[in-house]
Amino acid sequence: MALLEIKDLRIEFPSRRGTMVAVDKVSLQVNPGEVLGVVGESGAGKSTIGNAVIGLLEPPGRMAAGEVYLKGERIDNLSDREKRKLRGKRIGMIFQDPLTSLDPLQTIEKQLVETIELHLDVTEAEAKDRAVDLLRQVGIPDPEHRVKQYPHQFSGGMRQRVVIALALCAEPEVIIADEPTTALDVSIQAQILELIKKLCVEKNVGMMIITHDMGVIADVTDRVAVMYRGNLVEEGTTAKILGDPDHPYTQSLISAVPRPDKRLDRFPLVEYIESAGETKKSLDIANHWLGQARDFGDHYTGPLIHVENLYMRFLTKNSIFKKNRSYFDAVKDANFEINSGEIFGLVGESGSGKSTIARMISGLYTPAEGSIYFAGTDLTQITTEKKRDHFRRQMQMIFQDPFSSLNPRMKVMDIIAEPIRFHGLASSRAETESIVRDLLDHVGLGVAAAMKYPHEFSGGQRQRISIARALATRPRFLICDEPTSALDVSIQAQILNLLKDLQAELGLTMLFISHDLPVIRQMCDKVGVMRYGQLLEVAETEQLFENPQHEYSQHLLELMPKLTNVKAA
Amino acid sequence: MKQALKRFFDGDLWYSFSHSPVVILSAVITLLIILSAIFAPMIAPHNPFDLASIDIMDSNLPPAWNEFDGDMRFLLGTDDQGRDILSTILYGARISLLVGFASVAFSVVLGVGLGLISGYAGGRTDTFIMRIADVQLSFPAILIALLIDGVARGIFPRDLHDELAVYVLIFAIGISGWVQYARTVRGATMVEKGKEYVQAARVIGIRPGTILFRHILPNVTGPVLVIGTIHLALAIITEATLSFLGVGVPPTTPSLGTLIRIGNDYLFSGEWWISIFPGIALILLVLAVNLLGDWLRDALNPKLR
Amino acid sequence: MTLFKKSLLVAAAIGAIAMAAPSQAQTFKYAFQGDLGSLDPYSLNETFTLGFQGNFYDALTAYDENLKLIPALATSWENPEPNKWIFHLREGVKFHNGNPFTADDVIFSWKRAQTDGSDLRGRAGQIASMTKVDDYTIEATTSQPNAVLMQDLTFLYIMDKEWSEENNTLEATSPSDTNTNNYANLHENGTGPFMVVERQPDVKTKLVRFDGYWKDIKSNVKEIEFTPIKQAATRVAALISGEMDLVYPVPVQDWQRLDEAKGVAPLTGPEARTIFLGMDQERDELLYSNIKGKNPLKDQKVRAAFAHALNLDAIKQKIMRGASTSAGTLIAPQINGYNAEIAKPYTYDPKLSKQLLTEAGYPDGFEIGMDCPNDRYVNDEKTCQAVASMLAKVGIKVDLNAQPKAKYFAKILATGGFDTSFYLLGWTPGSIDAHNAILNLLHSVNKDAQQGMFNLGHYSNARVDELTGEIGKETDPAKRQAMIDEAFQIVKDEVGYLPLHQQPLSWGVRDGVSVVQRADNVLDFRNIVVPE
Amino acid sequence: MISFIVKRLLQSVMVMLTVAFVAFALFNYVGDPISNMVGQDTTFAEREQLREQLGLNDPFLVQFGRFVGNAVQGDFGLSYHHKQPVSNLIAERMPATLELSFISALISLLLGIPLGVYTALNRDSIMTKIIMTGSLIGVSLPTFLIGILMILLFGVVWRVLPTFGRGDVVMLGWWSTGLLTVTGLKSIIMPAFTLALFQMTLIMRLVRAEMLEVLRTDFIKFARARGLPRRSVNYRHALKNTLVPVITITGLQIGSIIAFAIITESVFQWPGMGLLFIQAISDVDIPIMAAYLVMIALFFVVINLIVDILYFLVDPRLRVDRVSGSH
Repeated sequence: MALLEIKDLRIEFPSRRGTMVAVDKVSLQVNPGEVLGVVGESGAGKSTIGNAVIGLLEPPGRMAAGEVYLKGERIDNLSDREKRKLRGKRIGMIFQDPLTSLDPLQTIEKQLVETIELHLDVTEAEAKDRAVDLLRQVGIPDPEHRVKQYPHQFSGGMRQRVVIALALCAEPEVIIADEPTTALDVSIQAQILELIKKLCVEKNVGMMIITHDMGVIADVTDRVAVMYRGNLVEEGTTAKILGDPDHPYTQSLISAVPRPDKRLDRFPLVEYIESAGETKKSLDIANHWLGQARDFGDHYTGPLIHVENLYMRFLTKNSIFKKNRSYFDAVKDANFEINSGEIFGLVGESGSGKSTIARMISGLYTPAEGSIYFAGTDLTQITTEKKRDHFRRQMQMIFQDPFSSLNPRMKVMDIIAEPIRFHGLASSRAETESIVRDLLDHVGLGVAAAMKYPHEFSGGQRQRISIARALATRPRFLICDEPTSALDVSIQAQILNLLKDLQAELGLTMLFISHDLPVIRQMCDKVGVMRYGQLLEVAETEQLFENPQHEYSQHLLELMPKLTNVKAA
Repeated sequence: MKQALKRFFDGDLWYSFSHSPVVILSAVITLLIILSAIFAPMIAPHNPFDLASIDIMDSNLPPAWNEFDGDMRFLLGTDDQGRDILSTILYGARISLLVGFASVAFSVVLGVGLGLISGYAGGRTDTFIMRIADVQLSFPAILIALLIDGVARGIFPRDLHDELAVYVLIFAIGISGWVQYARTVRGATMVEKGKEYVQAARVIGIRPGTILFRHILPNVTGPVLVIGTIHLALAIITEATLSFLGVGVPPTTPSLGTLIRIGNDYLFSGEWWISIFPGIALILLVLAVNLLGDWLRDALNPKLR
Repeated sequence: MTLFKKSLLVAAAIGAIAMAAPSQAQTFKYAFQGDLGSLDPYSLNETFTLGFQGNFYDALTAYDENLKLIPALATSWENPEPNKWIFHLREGVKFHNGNPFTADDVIFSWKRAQTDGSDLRGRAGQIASMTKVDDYTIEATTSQPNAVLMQDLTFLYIMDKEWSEENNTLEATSPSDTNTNNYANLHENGTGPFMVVERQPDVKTKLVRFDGYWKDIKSNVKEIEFTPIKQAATRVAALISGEMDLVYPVPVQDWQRLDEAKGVAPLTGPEARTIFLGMDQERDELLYSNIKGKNPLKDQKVRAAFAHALNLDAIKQKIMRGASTSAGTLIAPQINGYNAEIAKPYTYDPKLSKQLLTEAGYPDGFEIGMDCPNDRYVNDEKTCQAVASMLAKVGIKVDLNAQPKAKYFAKILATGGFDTSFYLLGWTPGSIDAHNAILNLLHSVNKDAQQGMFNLGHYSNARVDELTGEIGKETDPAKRQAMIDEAFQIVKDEVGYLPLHQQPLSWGVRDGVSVVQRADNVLDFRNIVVPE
Repeated sequence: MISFIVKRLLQSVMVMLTVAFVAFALFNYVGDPISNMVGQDTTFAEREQLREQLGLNDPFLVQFGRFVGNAVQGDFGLSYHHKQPVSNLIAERMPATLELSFISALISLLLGIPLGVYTALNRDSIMTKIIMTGSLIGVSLPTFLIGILMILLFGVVWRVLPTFGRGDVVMLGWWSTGLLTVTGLKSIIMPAFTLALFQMTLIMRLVRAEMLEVLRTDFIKFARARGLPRRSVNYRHALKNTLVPVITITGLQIGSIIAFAIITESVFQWPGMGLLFIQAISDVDIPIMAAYLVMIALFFVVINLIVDILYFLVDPRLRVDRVSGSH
């Protein structure tokens, strides 16, 4: 008998514009000791399933049809009170963001003890002992001491361990983990996944992991259910789904996952989804505005970017007295070069300083020490805004978050036209507008997009707008700061393809920043590995992946999800 | 334009508006009062500000329906100078609304400006502006208004006083309100400043001033609108309160608050209509504006939808 | 924690005692709109303060219920020569602390009233020298004959020399005092019928009966509690709700309410204060006017036009609810020197007014700025508004500036450079004699000689100036009256001022309580009788 | 922590100096104090002499310097009107104002917080709508009118509550309290409610808004996912987190309660500092006005400090030296 069984689930979100069906006709089973992965892209309805099972659907969402059984016992029609008794006691839940999942005002002990006492018939002393024990089980060092601390005193990974401990408190039979590692760095992610897997086997609980990350699926799940737009399109063992998927959606989804093992020219696109047709329209670059005037007047032939002894410091504690101030070195002594026409990658975990370097080059931060040469000119020595504008025009940046990188109050036309107007690149309003339209066309959005506002577009489309804006100054150097990490994998493939094409057409030089090693492998010619503000190793991409020199590079590569059994594209 | 209208009527704001009778009623009342205030000279039966037209012998007449002294010329009765209450309410609402709107506008301009600068510049500028805000906070609105009124009367020549009274009120109420806007906008600016669209603008080379006004300002107006609505109600009440303390518009051109204060003297003597009718007008106006502000707060807060 | 509990217990005990204390005495509670400035009798020359102090202090002379001069600490006086005075003092009078009252106390008081902080230097200064003849006789000289000396002395209270010396209060209380805690400011030791036992400025003042008072008085009150209540509505409410035995002033419009309410009634009467309008007749160009280059108010016709435009009867009926007396001259009937013939108001005749304006060259009228207090006199601001409205009907556009008295006086008095062209003012001659009004209001302005200091519009007539001096010296009543009449008639003919009315005294009293309402608005405790 | 308090105190001193300076700069224009200190017969030479003695003819900076020099020694000079040391007057009046403010703060908190919680937890109930709209009516009328109407009803028509003053007071040392006598307690009801009305509405709305926000956070969702009972989720977790931001605003509100007491005190003839101040304005009693403004600033500063310390106590995140995320 299955531990948790979901039959013909249908979840609806009624609204004034009609009823939105988030999940329809979904049937799933979780067996003891088994990890079931539910995978899908955003909007597939996978999270609502988890919420529906524990009875915490956000209003106005409701279960319109279907049944949920726990050990053969129907639970979806229980009263609120009875459902509450199940939560935590028999079904545990782990959420995505460990930073916000814990009550900031109470100690870990209080939160644990409260939950333990609620579900188990124990004395307070026993509950406290159990709390410490749980922390030990989830791998928190020195649990006797740390149990007295507050959440903010734990790092993100440690907090997720605490969250897991809380979910395990009452030894539930089923654990539902909703994107449990998405907010974590690769190395932490690996540890948490390992922990989950271990607990699952040891305690013989059934686990449902909801994720968008094929790497996670490949690493921990036994079986996988693939969701697409509220429907279950395919279910099977992990090996089967990854290696030999039946459904065309699954096939294209898996093929769109960047491959860590070898470099491809272009990403295979997910053809199943409608927006896949939005590729760029071809444009005769040489005769177009974009292709013209690419002579920047310096005839410089050396490396376009040359970074020398770069340092960046942030003040962490201010004081009137100099000696009491303390600083955090975000970047320490970075040195590298980027040749014209090259894509240079920077890889590292969060806080490693890779974005800080990008911001220093683009002029958002002023370096504490060191020089940045752009086409032979030291940018740090430029004093007037006017002179700086000359270089600003030549380098542009694409940001990570497609939702915040466009001003929500401006029309797409104005967003893209702004750099053209500011740098005086067009002689008339009509010319500007026609250039914007061409750019939109070129990034695959179509002319009609110009009169709309950013919120009318999806994440991938917005990132195209960002790219169009970056191209609008006719730059020769493009900085991409995690341009696809907020996107679904199928969209990511489109955007990366677009960037590759543009780079080739316009001969752009790029600095490409990512935490995702497979993406780096697909995109970059040369890679720098960063940790704690230090650039540890710079190497040709293939060389790095085949033969990493630095210990940390080796470590990172080891942690990289292998997807070994994935069917070759 | 057509498209914008269509989008508006399709939007959530209009939906939540059109589905809440209380909010619609509030909007109608507010609009009615504002319109009748604007067109007071056309719709009011008398001109209470024209001294030559009022007769002391008509003073303290009860509402027209009073069987003994009611006078059909004066629907809601007259005040102690023989002014028609209805007309005076209409004209008074004009002044109350003028003071309300103008002082809110003043605080908004000052507060939003300083908030933007403070939030965007950070560092010493920020500290400096926020310390000024602290000082400002330790002078509550009423105290500021009392002091400023005193000062203005001291500084400006006498023949300007009557015209100045309204401006003094606007300035005094306005200056005490900016801190809230500044703090809110500062917070919002600090959030917006970190957003990538601002960094994109900086990478392009756009100058701070332009970034502040073209990029950040439109994105921090939501909370300003909400505070502004509630502040409008507060400003109108403050004006009324100040008139109680003897600081306010001249009695020859009374605002709603001044009228209530005048009527206050006649509450015991049974001439209730002098203060109660303007009081009702004030409650209706302020309540409607507050309800609108409430609704706007919820409707504009994406998290509460 | 325990400490806190303990103190709570103690506090509760104290509370219980306080609550248990029965009120045995007949207590009289009353409220006025303000508080007295100080207990020190020389710190403020203001009627309410002096009137209140008269309940615990006595002067050499006093007013009776009808403002008639009666002997007090002086049993009699003589004026053997024009500038020489002899006072015979009352024997057997005791101060509240038991000290006997003697001539030394009088001389000490006269001297103390002339110290730097004193606000009664004007009154005390009338006497140039004072010498003790014996313990109960004093000889005084004045620098010139003085017809109203005895009136001026009614408010010059006598303090105890020994007590003052013991408590080191040899000078009058003044804010600039270096002796920061002038004992007399919060304590008293008078000879009056009541003693102050508790004094919280602006909050509460409690007095009890002084058993050793030298005179038999009507009052049966044992204890008096005085509370200033600024807001008229609150004050009236306190009376109606039964918390007060007497409150004043009561807004005139509330009389009817008091009449209808159970257990209370309004007590009204004419006050000796005359309210009038003054006009700038000096400047060559009005301050706040659209007429440039000349001053219309210098033209008698214009002033007369103003006078005839004012409907005093309407003001009386509507603003003052019939409680005032319309006036044609600057002194009230209670004032020595009043003449009913001259006091007839100007006729209300807007047509004549229009015609006069046309004759004067202003057929369409003109603009004028008007200054008005809004917390000084009965319905002052409302009166000004009514005046503005009446003048508007003959074409005079009045720009009214009504302010609290502090700002108002700062602006219009000499200290503010007489910054006004049209104003409302009230005047009660402190000596209850016409001379005081003539000197202050009618005499040409002379800062050095302190003449015409409240003649804010600079009305000036040589004959009036001459008469002023004569009236001050003349001691023959008939001759004096003739001169007073002449002066007021001149002003009336020239329309130097626009008298409005004598405002009413307006008190609210609990039924059964008997008080005497004096025309100077002073409540004399000696006359309060409460039901047993 | 200590350095934080010291820093805060230094800033506070600056704030108070600024307040004093601004206040003083304004006093030159509020009217002529002399004409209110003397009777109408006082000669102009005498008036001028007094003006000279009071130092009113000195340059502004000299007057200000003298004021600050004396004020730091607790000496605010003599009141022009009362001819008493201002510090004594303020000390006499302070208990009345503080008791009134305290009681009305208590009322607004005791009513405002539960109502805010209730309306947040029952977002769409009819009762919530009634409370939300009803609370607005209370703040849509000027305080003075509410006060007068209350006096009219409770004092005059029904005669159940005193119409003015503090009733009987009991001295506890130098502190006079009206909270220990029946008349004192009865007297405080109307003014305290009048004063509390506005703040109560504000606090209620604030608590509601914050609570709604907190209820949407992940940790509340997680707490519910752990099966914690409604009560624990709503009160132990949600309410406690709600109160953190509420503390600041409430602190500021208590400050403005003290200032707004001016109106209430003047309507109910409540013998507090506000009444003293309003009287001082009409008397142009500059020493009292200056001292009052500085006292108000002091209250604000002290309350701010207390709020900051409370923050430290309530929010564990602030207790450790935090690394400010300046980037």
